Amino acid sequence: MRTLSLEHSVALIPDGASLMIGGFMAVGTPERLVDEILRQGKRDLIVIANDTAMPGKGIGKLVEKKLLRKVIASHIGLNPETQRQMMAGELEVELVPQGTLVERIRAGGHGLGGILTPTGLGTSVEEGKRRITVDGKDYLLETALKADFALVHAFMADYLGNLSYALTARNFNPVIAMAAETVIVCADHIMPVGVLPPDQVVTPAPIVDILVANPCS
Amino acid sequence: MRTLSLEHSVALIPDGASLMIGGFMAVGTPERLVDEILRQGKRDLIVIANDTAMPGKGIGKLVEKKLLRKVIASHIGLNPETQRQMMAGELEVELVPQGTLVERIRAGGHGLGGILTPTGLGTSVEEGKRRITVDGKDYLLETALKADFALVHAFMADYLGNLSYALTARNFNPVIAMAAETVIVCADHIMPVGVLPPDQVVTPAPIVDILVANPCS
Amino acid sequence: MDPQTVIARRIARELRPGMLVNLGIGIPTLVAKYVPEGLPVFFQSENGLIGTGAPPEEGMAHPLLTDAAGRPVTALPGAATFDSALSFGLIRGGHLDLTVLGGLQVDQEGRLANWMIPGKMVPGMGGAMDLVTGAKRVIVAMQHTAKNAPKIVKSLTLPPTSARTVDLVVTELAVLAFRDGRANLLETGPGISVAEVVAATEAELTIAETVHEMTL
Amino acid sequence: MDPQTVIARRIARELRPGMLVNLGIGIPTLVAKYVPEGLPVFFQSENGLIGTGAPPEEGMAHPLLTDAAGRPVTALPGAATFDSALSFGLIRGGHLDLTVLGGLQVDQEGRLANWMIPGKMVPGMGGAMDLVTGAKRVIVAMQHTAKNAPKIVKSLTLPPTSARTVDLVVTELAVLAFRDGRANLLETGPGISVAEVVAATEAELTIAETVHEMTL
Repeated sequence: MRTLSLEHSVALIPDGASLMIGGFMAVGTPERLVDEILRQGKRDLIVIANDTAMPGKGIGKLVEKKLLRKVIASHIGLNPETQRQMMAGELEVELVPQGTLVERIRAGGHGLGGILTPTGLGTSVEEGKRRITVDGKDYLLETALKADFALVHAFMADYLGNLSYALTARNFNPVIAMAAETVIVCADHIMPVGVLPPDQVVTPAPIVDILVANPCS
Repeated sequence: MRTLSLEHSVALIPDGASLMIGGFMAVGTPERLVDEILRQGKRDLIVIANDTAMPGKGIGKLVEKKLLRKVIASHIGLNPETQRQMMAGELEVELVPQGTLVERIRAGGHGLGGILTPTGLGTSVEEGKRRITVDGKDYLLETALKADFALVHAFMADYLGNLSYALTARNFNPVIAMAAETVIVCADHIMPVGVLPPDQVVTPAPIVDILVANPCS
Repeated sequence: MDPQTVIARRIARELRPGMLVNLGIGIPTLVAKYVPEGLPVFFQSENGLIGTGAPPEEGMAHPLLTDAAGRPVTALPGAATFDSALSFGLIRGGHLDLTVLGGLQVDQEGRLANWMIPGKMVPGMGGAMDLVTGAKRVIVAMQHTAKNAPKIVKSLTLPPTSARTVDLVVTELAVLAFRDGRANLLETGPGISVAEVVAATEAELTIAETVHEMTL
Repeated sequence: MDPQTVIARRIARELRPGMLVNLGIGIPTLVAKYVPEGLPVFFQSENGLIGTGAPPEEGMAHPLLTDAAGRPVTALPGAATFDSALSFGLIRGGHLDLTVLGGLQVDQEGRLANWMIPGKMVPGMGGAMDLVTGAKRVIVAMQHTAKNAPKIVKSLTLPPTSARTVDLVVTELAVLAFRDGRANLLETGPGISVAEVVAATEAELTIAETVHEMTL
């Protein structure tokens, strides 16, 4: 793991990269990483996240500035701009049921090729997918998702890269941390090594590639 | 959730029941529940667990007393008696790779029909299973596992049923807690409601059916 | 009593001790206000919280403790927080005793459409497909009609949320139970006649021998 | 130096800063004793621990902090504990940089058999199949022969652990790298000649232009 400045952390992301971004309606989104992506003007990004937040917040800002080529998310309802761009054909949006999205990402991070879920059967979500029967019950085969980068918000990190999360800011963060080539973490608090109790660590250090040097909030 | 005595908790388990039991080489196994099963002389049990521990410890005791009809586990190497009974045809043993076992149980508890894993391809584990190709890569379809009962060891519980675990005694415990019809918990410490920080709860209360009234160690 | 209150109060009577319950946005959220005094129920917020409490008093909010719409909430004693994988494991795995969701349409057999109007409103399904597919019991909370057009229809004209049918629909006019492909009228709203329900409903109703008025 | 020490010391030289490493039971465990001073390496114990420290001093053990064989260990500063699902997510998901396992046989192409001898010893595969299938790099630590019979064979006579071939085999006689279906002899053990390695090996060896003696 390396500890880098905010600027150098984000400089690692090339245009066109796929990013998993933590957060649920911007809660638990590494806001300073998002702001730095805006400042550096990254383009053609693919974003995989629960939602596109709301205008002016988190991923909402990336949508507004039209830095995205594609979004894979479960919900865009609180961001009218995402819906507008999608319907105008300016932005590709793949809508995935929330429980399926998180399992697809988890599968990617845990070395599984995919999972069988009943969710989406008999709906438009089924289109183009394999239906697999196990013990007489039907399931959809949903395949694993991975990304070039995961942008993770943690509550506490230590200088090895161990992470813990707070309350509802946990959401997708520990799951995406497993599923990306390069994991960049912005933490509210950075602690000396040995201070986090082992049972409190949710994401173990070897998973993290880059820790942003200054606290994230 | 109900809080019951050790005796009444175990009395709920009928002969022939399938039990998922937490623990890894008996560390994190609810030893008092095992002892009470022995005392009440339950028979024909199916046990799903990481391993069969060693003679005189945890699941090892159930094997010794021949209370089991079938074991689904990843490792029986430190318990010569399990191996002996298996080779003598006295005990059915299904050996499952550890990572596959925990994912099959997790799938059962999380409402998934199964998962695709590369583990076991080209080995005897593949026999009788479907091979599924995703993006040109082969995987085995491994199906979900559930059980009638989960016997869980926790470090701390509160009187609602929230659970947290300690160190390497966590292992299969939170995973099996999701995958059984009836979840019986033996905790080292039982705390008043409101004392466990929400972020420290690993298994949320609504999952737990029975909390054994007295601490487990 | 306004329609929303009727619906929320009636659904609150479906709560049982120890249930794990998920409330959707809109009318379903109101159900929490009418939980019978002293009834212990767990409310799950799918962003990763069980034990959601009331909105915090002024000056006592924290930005990292929120509901699924991102609004500050409080945590009750015994609350638990977790990641989205566990949150949907609870939902999909059959651990959720009850989900209450809004609806755009429900068909004759109880299939629900509530996540999009093609070409017009595409908010995404969020957790709705998992909730309807996975919860032990699904209750739809919605007004009986929209701009005087029935929402309980013969066949859906909107995309379904799940192949699984819902258990109960509660509107300001009626309580309908869906079983074996039939829509059974169980109760009428305050001051509403069976004929009024039938008139406001496109789906064919099986009318119970005695149709009581809702107790609220 | 005894064979086990030769093997463990040679493998320790494969460690790189920041690696996440899993050591199997037996000779692999010894590798931890020869980590170069100051080299930061994470050791994972598959029962749910990263940052495994040395066995505790007398009177300082706790029964809930153990290695995969159930023996008390300590936790280094910065250790993390987790459940078995995450433990194998790390292994299967390609997060584990290196696994070192024991072996019963390795074939010409690098396929490993190490989990059972039919009818004789059936301990179960434990984590071995996931480790060999999922780790970024797989090193087998074993003695070159068993009762004078070669363990590096043309074809396995024992059931394979994985379809995936291993990267390196380290014995007291040799270091062999497996690439493109070939067994390449890279190094010889202390005081061992190439001819001695060839004589003790059933598999056909591709012999590198210069075969150095191991540096330990």
